[in-house]
Amino acid sequence: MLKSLTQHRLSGLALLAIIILLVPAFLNNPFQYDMATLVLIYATTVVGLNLLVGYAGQISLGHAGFFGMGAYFSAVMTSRFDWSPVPTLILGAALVGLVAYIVGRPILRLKGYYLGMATLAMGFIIYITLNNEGWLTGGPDGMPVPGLSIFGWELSTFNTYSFLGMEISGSLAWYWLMGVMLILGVWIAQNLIDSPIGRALRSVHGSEVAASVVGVDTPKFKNLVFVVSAIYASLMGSLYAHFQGFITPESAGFMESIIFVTMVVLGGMGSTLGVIFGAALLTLLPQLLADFHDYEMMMFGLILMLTMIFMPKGLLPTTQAFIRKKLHKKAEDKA
Amino acid sequence: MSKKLLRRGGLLAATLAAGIFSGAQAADPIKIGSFLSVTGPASFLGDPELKTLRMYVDKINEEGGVLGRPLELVHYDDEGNASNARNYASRLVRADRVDIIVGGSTTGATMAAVPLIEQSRTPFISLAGAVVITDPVKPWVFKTPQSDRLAAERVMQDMQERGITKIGLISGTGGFGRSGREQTQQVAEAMGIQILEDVTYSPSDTDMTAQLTRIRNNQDIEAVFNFGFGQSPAIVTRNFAQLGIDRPFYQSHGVASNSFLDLAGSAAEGLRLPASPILVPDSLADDDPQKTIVQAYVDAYEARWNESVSTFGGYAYDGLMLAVAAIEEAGSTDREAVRQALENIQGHVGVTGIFNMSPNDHNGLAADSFRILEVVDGGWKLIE
Amino acid sequence: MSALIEVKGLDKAFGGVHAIEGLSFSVEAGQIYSVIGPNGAGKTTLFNLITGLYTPTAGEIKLNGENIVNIPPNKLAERGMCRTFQQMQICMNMTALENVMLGRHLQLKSNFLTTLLRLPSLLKDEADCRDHAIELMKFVGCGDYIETEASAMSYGALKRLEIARALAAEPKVVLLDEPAAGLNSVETAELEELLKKIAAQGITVVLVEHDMKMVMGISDHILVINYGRKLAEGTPEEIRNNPDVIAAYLGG
Amino acid sequence: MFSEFLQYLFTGITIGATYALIALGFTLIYNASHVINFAQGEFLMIGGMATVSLIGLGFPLPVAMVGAILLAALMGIALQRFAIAPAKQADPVTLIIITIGAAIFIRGIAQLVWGRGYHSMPNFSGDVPVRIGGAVVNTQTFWVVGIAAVLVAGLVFFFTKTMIGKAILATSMNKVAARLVGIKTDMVLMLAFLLSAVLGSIAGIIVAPITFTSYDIGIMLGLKGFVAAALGGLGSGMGAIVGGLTLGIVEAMTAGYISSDYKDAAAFGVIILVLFFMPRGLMGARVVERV
Repeated sequence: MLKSLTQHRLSGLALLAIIILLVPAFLNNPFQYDMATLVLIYATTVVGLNLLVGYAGQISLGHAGFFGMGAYFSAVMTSRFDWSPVPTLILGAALVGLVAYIVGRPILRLKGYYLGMATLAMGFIIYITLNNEGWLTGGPDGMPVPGLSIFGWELSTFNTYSFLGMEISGSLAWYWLMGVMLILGVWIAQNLIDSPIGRALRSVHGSEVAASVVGVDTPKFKNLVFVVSAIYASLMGSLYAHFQGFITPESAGFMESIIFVTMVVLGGMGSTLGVIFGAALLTLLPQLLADFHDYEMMMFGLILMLTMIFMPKGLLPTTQAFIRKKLHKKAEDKA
Repeated sequence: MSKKLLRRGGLLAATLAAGIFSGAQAADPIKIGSFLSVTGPASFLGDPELKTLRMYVDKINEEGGVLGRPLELVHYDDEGNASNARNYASRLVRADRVDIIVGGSTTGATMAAVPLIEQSRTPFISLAGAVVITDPVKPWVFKTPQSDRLAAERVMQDMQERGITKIGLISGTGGFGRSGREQTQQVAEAMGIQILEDVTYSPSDTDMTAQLTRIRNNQDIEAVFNFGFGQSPAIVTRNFAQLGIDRPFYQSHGVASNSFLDLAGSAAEGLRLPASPILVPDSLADDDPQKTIVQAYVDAYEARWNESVSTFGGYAYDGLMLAVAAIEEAGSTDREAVRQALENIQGHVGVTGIFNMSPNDHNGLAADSFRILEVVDGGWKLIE
Repeated sequence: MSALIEVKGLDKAFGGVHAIEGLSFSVEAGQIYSVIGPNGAGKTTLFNLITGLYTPTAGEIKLNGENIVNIPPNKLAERGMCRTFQQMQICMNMTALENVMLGRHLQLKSNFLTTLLRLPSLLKDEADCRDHAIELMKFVGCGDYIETEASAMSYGALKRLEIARALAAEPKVVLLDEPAAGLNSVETAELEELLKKIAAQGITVVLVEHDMKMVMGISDHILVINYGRKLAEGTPEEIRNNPDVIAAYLGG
Repeated sequence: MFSEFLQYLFTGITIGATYALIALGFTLIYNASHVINFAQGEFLMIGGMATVSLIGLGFPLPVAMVGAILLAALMGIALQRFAIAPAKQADPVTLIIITIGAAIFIRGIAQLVWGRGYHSMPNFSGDVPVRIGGAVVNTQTFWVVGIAAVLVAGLVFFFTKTMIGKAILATSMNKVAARLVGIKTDMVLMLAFLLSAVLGSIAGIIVAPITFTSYDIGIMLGLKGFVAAALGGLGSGMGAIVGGLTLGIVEAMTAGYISSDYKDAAAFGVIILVLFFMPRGLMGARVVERV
């Protein structure tokens, strides 16, 4: 009974939903909601990236480029042309998906580090463009972004809303909104993984030759997952922009791309729940270390290094394997 | 191993409890919040700023605090990253519940925090330069450095006095350089100065010879103006000297520190820049109202930190002093009262200049707060 | 009736070295056709050329009378050609069953939308695919490994798994690259039976093999290559008595 | 106009030679272990910063340089022993993250020890530039290009004429076979990191008079070195040199003739274009995949 429950494909999703529901009980000021919301935004982004890196085994060192494109599309269109935020972010995601499709075809032929290099270059070009075209993007100092209004409601973390007779704060509303987005993102990712498409993607990682000889059009699938992960990034970039109220080209920068990949690898490549932990850890760690001031950078590097050395498969997979081994041993001891 | 991990986890949790979960406490001390770029590409701004804040918060507390209450400095390092700045601003206003914020080393960091700070209705004194921070005026946002627009005006005023009408502009592609370039273009047009070459360099570039060659080869250019900060202007200065460009050379206030002179060496000889009098306390006339205050700051800073002062630390000094003055004037830390007090500060003598705030001017400095300095014999000389 | 696979004047050079040179032969439908030759004779290169992994320097390859040079492997799979590898290409990040289900990739009708929303049609399709794959695993003798991670399987089992995956694509022809390598005599005997059963289903089998006993026992036709050239061709009986072959194998 | 071109060319060669040295460091480690060491830039930083601080303590330049190189060498060994070796079985991406963690850690320590300011180092031989065909060349350029050339020659000699060099090459080609013929592959890996660190620190020292040095100079220079290595073809020594010089010259020419705004974008555009036609870089081995 318990076994069948834990093995159900959506058990992870259920667990995640429970965690998202419970977290607010431990949060006691709007700043903590702020951080929790950011965690959810980054988590959804890397759930998408994980499809590319963790499942299809294709590295991207420029994914923040897509995140930034989504963010800036929303920022520019809603602030300068008064577009409505929700249709804008959807259109933005479609456009970014198209860009990813066009860029993906040539560069996804590359393998390993060369693909890393090409995606890095792509990300840099996006970053440089955002930085240089100040007339549109505000340049390196960034630009303000209007709040997210849904059906005429302006969702601000400083407002309070009444919803079905309950008073909820704007911070909480943002948290719930992004919680729903993460659940949705995980559900779609999980559907994709548990399907022939997902199998084809994983086979590209496992053995590209094997995949191709049984008829998998590997370039097509690589490009597909590239586009899907770019759309995740773009949507989250747009929401991030509205949430933060201000963006700079750094959100499309190389360091941000590296952080995204690190979230995936740290949490556990190919583990959807794992990368969410990775996102949470990397988002909260700087806040936790902030009080160490001068030692912050050193400690951050050390934690990153040690975690990867001792948990090379990532936080969650390594922990899972550890628990499984323990359980196994217990069972053996009993026998 | 697992035990060790657990213990480490416990430590982390403890930090978490201490750090994030330390909600509002009895508001006995006056909380001064700050986020600065202490590390990262703008660390040459944030580092002296933080040192100044620490030093003077200690000093004020030793002398009995403000309104009889001690000051408490709550500081975070945004690493020059705007979204970090925004998150720390959120932490300052929402978790730490600070009474006033003095910080924001760069324009990007400042502007990223502004929407949130405005909504939270917390008085905020920025230490960054670009004109967009206070123009248009935002009710809760003030700043202490002169705007880059003032710098451009002051430089071009000096050029006009020397009869220069055609210049070459070189600027960094970072926030400071970009904004400065824009202001320079506008001011130049207004003052009838032509920009014949307009080249840029990225803040991480290690050689600007190619860009400067373009300027050198344009014979009509009478002077060169560089708008940038960090180490790059020192590289520009060296490349400028190597190329033997024998024309007047101006830098912006972004390099107004002695460490610039150390980096640029003899190549800096003869260049001019607009700066606060902080670099030349001795040259100030005895009746100059800023003389004593500048001298005191310079002496205190150099004695405490064993390094030479920069203009940037001075911004933080002015920010803190303005905050203190406003709180004393308001007689409480009531935010609206403090805001109004800030807005009405008149004749406040700082190290950067004399501040005359108004509801329409949240910077309060005039162009003459910039002095033109020239590098002579490896030191700064005040040009009257 | 024309040949299923027809190779004419095939040539492949790697930086001036000819791995395959002027090779011509044809495989009739329904045969068990074996390619043998000493190590380094170019057998695997030949397979890689036929299955579209390498592009020939010269010559042509026809499948069912159509030229298939420059057609990528996945398109060849659509035309009914599938293969296994000497250095096994198993997706170690999946279970055994998933590896075989992957083989049915082309038989699936799912599209992107049904996948994203996980519509009932997809589930039905997947269930069928699963049943079929399980059946195939039992057919090749991997019935005990259905939920096992591929990375936890023995060498011999993986060899059979790879064959199951190739069969899952419902090919007209399978190319098996040294399926018996590394197997013990019992396993080899089982494999021999399996190959016969596959051929009995009307699937053409092309084999690269070192195990002479097995090759001689099951092949309809044998091609011997050496240094990338054809040395001999014929029935097992003819090959056994060919003096050139004997010389080559005895290191003459 | 020719003098203009010449000026850009010299500028490009100066930067390019630096990139080439960093790229060579990447190549050495990549060949020995297939790891892309994102902490490569930190060797540069250590070289420059340690030299400056030793000069500050009153040591003469040559002594300071040797001290800095030794420090970097130690760090190279430590990096391999304590960060890379324990994670031997890890995925390449995991190893990348480990080196990134190491880079941040090293930078964090450097920042504590040396502070956050920029430091200058005097030119090795005077500040008076040399004029060649109308172009002005900083004397340090000759040092950079000269030392780079000597190092490259030394590396060629090392890999073709010495036992240890050949052992490293053998290990890079086939680890198992190398072990079978009695090569201690662990030692070889350590040696590769050591050499790479030495190379990096020398690069850091010779460019410091041009670029200045600070605790975070390694980030961008390391990245450019990686770009150069990939442009030339990972694992190819010649490629590293060609890639470095190409990158430097493209940057200088773009800044001079087209737009300084898009100088870096042009460099990144070039690499995408090159990889499009040559998926393994300019000089990368045309490896046929074995299946």
